Amino acid sequence: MIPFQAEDAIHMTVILATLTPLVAFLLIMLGTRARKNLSAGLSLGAIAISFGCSLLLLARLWNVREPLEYSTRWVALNRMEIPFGFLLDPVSLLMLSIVTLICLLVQVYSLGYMAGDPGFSRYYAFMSLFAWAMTSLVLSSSLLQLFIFWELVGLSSYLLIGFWYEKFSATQAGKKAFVMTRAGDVSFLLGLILVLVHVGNPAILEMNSLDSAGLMPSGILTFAALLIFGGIVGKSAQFPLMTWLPDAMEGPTPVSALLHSATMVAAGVYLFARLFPFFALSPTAMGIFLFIGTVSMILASTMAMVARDIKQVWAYSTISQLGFMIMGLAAGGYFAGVFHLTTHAGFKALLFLCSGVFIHTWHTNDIFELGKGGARRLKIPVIALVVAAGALAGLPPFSGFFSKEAILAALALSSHPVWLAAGLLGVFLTAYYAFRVLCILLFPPSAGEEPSGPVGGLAPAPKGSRQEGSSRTFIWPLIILAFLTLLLGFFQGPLQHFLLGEGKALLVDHGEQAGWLPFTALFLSLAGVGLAWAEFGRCGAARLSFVERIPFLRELFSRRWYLDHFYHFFVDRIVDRGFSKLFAQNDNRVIDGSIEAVSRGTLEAGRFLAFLQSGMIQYRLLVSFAVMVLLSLYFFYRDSGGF
Amino acid sequence: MIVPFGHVLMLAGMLFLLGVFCTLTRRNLVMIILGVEVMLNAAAIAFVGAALHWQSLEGQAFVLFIMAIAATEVSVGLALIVYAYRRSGSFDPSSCNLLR
Amino acid sequence: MIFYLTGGLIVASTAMAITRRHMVHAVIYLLFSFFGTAILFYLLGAPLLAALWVIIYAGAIMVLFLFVVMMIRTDATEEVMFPLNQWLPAAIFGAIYMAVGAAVVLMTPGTEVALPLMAGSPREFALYVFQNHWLSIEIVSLLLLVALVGAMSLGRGKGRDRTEDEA
Amino acid sequence: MPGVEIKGALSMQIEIAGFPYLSAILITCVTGLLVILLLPEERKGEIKWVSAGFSGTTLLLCVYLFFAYDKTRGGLQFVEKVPWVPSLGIQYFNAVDGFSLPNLLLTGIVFFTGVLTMWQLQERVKEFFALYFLMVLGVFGLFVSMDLFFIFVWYDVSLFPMYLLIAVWGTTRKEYAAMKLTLYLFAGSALLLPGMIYLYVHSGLNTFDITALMQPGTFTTAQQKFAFPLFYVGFGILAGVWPFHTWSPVGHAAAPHSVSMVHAGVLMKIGAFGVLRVAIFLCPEGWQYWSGVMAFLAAFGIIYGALAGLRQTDLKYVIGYSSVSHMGIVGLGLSTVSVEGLNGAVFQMFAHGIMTALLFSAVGHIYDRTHTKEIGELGGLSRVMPVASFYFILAALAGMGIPGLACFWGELVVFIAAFKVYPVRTVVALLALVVSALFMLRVVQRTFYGPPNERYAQLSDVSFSSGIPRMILAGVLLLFGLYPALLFDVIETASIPFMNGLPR
Repeated sequence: MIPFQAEDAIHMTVILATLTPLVAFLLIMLGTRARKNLSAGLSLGAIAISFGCSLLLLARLWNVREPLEYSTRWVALNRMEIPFGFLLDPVSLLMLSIVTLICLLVQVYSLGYMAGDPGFSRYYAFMSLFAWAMTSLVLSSSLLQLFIFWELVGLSSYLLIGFWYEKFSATQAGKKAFVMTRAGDVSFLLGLILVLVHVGNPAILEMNSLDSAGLMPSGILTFAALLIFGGIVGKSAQFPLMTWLPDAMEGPTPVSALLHSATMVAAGVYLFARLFPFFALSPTAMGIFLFIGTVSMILASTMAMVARDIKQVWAYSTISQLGFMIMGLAAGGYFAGVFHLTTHAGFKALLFLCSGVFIHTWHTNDIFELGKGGARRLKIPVIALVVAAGALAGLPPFSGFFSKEAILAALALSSHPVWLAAGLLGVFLTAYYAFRVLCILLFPPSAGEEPSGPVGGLAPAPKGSRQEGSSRTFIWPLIILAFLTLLLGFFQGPLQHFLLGEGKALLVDHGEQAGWLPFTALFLSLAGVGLAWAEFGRCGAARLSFVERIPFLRELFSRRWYLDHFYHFFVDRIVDRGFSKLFAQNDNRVIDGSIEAVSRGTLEAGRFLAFLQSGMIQYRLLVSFAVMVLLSLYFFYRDSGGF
Repeated sequence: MIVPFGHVLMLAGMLFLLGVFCTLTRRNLVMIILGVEVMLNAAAIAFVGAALHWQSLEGQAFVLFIMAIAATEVSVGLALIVYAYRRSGSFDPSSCNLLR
Repeated sequence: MIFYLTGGLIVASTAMAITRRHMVHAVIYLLFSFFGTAILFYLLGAPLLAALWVIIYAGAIMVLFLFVVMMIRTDATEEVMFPLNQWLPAAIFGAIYMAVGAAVVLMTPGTEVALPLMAGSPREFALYVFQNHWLSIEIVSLLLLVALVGAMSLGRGKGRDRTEDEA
Repeated sequence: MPGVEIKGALSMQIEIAGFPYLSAILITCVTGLLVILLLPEERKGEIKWVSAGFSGTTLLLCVYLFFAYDKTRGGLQFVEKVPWVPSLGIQYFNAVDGFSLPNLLLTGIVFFTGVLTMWQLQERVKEFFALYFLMVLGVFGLFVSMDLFFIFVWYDVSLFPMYLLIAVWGTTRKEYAAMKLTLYLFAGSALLLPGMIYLYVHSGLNTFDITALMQPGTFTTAQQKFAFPLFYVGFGILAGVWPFHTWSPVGHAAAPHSVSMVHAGVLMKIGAFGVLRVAIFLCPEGWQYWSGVMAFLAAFGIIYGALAGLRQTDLKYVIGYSSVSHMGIVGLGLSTVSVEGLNGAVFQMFAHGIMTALLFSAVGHIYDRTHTKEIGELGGLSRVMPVASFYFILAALAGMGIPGLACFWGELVVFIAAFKVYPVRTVVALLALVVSALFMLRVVQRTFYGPPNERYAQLSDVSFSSGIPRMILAGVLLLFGLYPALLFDVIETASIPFMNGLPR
């Protein structure tokens, strides 16, 4: 641990990288909300500095093997110290670079996308808030600090999903996202507290160097690992907390690209990678993670197969790919998981940004209408989309191919062949749904007959001044990301070297992987692509997927396996109309009722006493009669010696 | 006469109870006095029975006094009722609560 | 046997009397009750008392009642008959009283023996009273006088009150 | 008993160290009260300025005390001790320690911002501010007093103006609420009095001095076990301990805004502080004996408040129930019998006070403009009054325990401390975090989001000047959220010695 030193250049760079977005956020919120360009400039400048710093760090520390940790005391309590610090190691640096790069690109892209929105400054403020929280999360040196920024990231996600707060569905989606991830976070917090109670200071490096016979008994360790994984499930939208992510697509498209595909949801997987040695201590927990990753991947893929909303398809795809990463990590493929995280961030952001261009132009999310509207005429977005979809489907030479192969190789070495089979099924489904969208967009049924003009009530936005003026900010991020997607796959070797080093044996040995695996995977991808083309692409295709021919499956998939119904039932019936009503009524009736009964009793007693003093002769007579009777009773009892 | 003393007392007791009931429950001043008369009546019966039981004229003499007291009570009581009625316009005993 | 018939008459007519809404009816029923009592006195060996009872009680006192009731000529229907908060405790205590009284009577030895016959003739009775209770008789007569004066002053006092009120 | 008398005589000496800052605070309140009373009713503006001036002075004094307190030395500082009724052992004994300092600061802040929040008041201004000063005088007195008798007196002084404040200037069902609240709180006070007399008699020391009474061995274990629940329930009613909480939503909803602020922000803290200062200080063994029950009530109250709040339709009711939930966290911290628990509880008292004050302040602005607190009738306010909604949302986020805002630290530390002792109860309480997020967000969504409501289109937002109190509160929330050590360091000067002094 290195204490803070102002003169340390690396350290200053780190501080600069994380703090500038915060400064931008505060400045925008406090002062420049009225001036849009200034706000955007501040935010962009901050993220650019941040990105520059992260590149600098990456270059500087490329060959440094030992993780660097800077830490200072933030809060010291009696027996508990909460440090604040930065942990620089390969995985955090890699993630930092990804985050800042995509933040930068998306913010540039948003210049055009969000132009003219009344909340333009607010948007950039929130984006800066997110950038700050995310970079700090990535560099956190202790689990508690990570949790703090984890929450803040969730907050910025909430704010950005509900950015168009006048739209009911958007606010609803934001609320749902926040509450569902919150449920995961509470589990995370519990796991964190469990670690804190047993270990003391949950510095990440310390946690990772725990051995299984160390401070925590293995049962508690498994339990803690599962609880912390609960946070990952919430944040990365894994089964069963997955349904918030498709709804989160109500936010602006750049937000979806940044938060809900490339970076924020990947934070869950990042946490997994971050604490990989800790999790690896418990084989039981790893088995459960593998299962959850697999279930999420398959479920989300099937949902993606029937969705009509372009952003929702990519949202499901995100869930499924995150599940895929978790599978890889849980199977022991540390590098495979992180590598897929990297490539996925690139091509998924690209997919969203391309979709954003279409949505911005035609103001609809429906893929069929976009196809009819003539999406194929926007050349650069279409090419970029093809590249990204290729990467998603795992076609060479795009980056996705390489990372998927790595994960499959890890799965092949796992305990049971069923995981590999599931992974291969996932590859097929992914290729299918990715190209389904592509085919629908590119080969509309009547593309030849209606070359231009308004179609189906949808007018392609006039290529007027606004469109032209903003097109450059739209296009450049696309091009950069497309090149990244093309090239990143070939950096597998150096990255592996960077992440793992020579001496570390964290992962399975790639040398002995089965030779047939890449070919099988490639074949399955191509089969998926072919099926998609046969159903949607070729002339005279029925434009009906094989799933949609089976009503039961279509219902099941498009209703998200009825998960939402379950949650609605749970929240509405059990929480809202069950406990909440019970407790509210308990307050009104039982507690207040008894209090009021007491007060009414007092009043009645007073009234009764007043009544006795009413001066009415008959009551006095009554009393004297009663006394007489009782006296006679008494004497009789006394004289006869009992009845 | 061959009735036992116990039966005479029972009759007197029932009559007394009816008088008490009338006094306590009727919300009418005249009926209250009426109930008192019934009670006095019951007492008189008991006295006469007792006189027979102990073979003494003392009990009968007491009934004479009861009669006199009853006459007094009724005359003063009814005068009071008429007075109260003129003041409050009602026979209801709850309306006579000036001392409250 | 006549005793039981008379006793039944007394109880029944008294019960009728105390439940009448109309006061005139109540007084008439009570009259029957008093006549029954007079018969009872005669049976129990008190002929003079029986005669006095008819004359004074049934004759004078009840007529006084009737006189007052008719003089006021009120519409009796406005009365609340037997309000619950009055009759319920009365009934409860009455039941206890009845039970205790019956128990006392039944458990006292000698009450089940038939009473001996004895007739106090008016002459004997008068001699007894004026020999033993002459002072009491004088006191009672004084009381009657006071009651007379009191009733008269009450009847007059109303007028004085009103004048005071008006003045 | 000559020994006792000597002891009593020794403690009965005037002892004042330096300038009497604590008395200065109280005297400032009294002077403010008198000046307000002397001013004629019609000069409303001057009354407000006078109120602001005097309350600002108390705030400055509180801030000064907070920073002038010597953390390295710890213990009681700024001691002022004057015998008052020597024959009974009653003293005017003021001092602050690490537990009361945060509350003092809190009171100062809420007092000042409360005055500013009521700047728009037009009706019976003079009486309002006079009663308001009287109430806060009691609060200040209770926080600084170290004499059991004076604590009781100040407690009642702070409660009785509440009845008038609610019944005269309140809104929803105000007479009912005022009556209910008063009855509840005085019922608590009726439990305190016998408890106090019980301890006074059984100590045999002829003193009400807390520092003397809290010496170990003063009371037997059985006495402590008996007296603790009396104080716990008596003060707990004011702290909104379940199931004695139903006065709080009703009272909060009916009270005028600044009274709600003081009420939820500070008065509920009086309850928790009383539990700490009297019940826990004097009956530590009773505390350990009853702590399991306390933890159960607190944990249940946390989840109960959150769930019951879910169904409320009145903005202030929602906040009232969230207060119940948050005060449950304080109770949970107090029940852990540990340094961390006390730290977290006191921190949470402070943080919750600021947060609730901000919430009520924001609601106050909204109510002043729209004249409704029904959530169903609002909606879309974010467009019309972005600044007001910003403050509300900020406070709501703090209530949800978002890091970076003060409440997070209180909750975190309490939960960590409680988890060690009561794992199951803590898990139940943690579930409430999800529910409270749900209901806070629901309120935010229904009130501020959605299409703009044309009914409210003409309403004005918070102007800069009227935003000052909210700005102060939000700033405090952020300051202690980002740098909690500022407060924790102070609290620890009291909690660590106190726990070390406990017989285990």
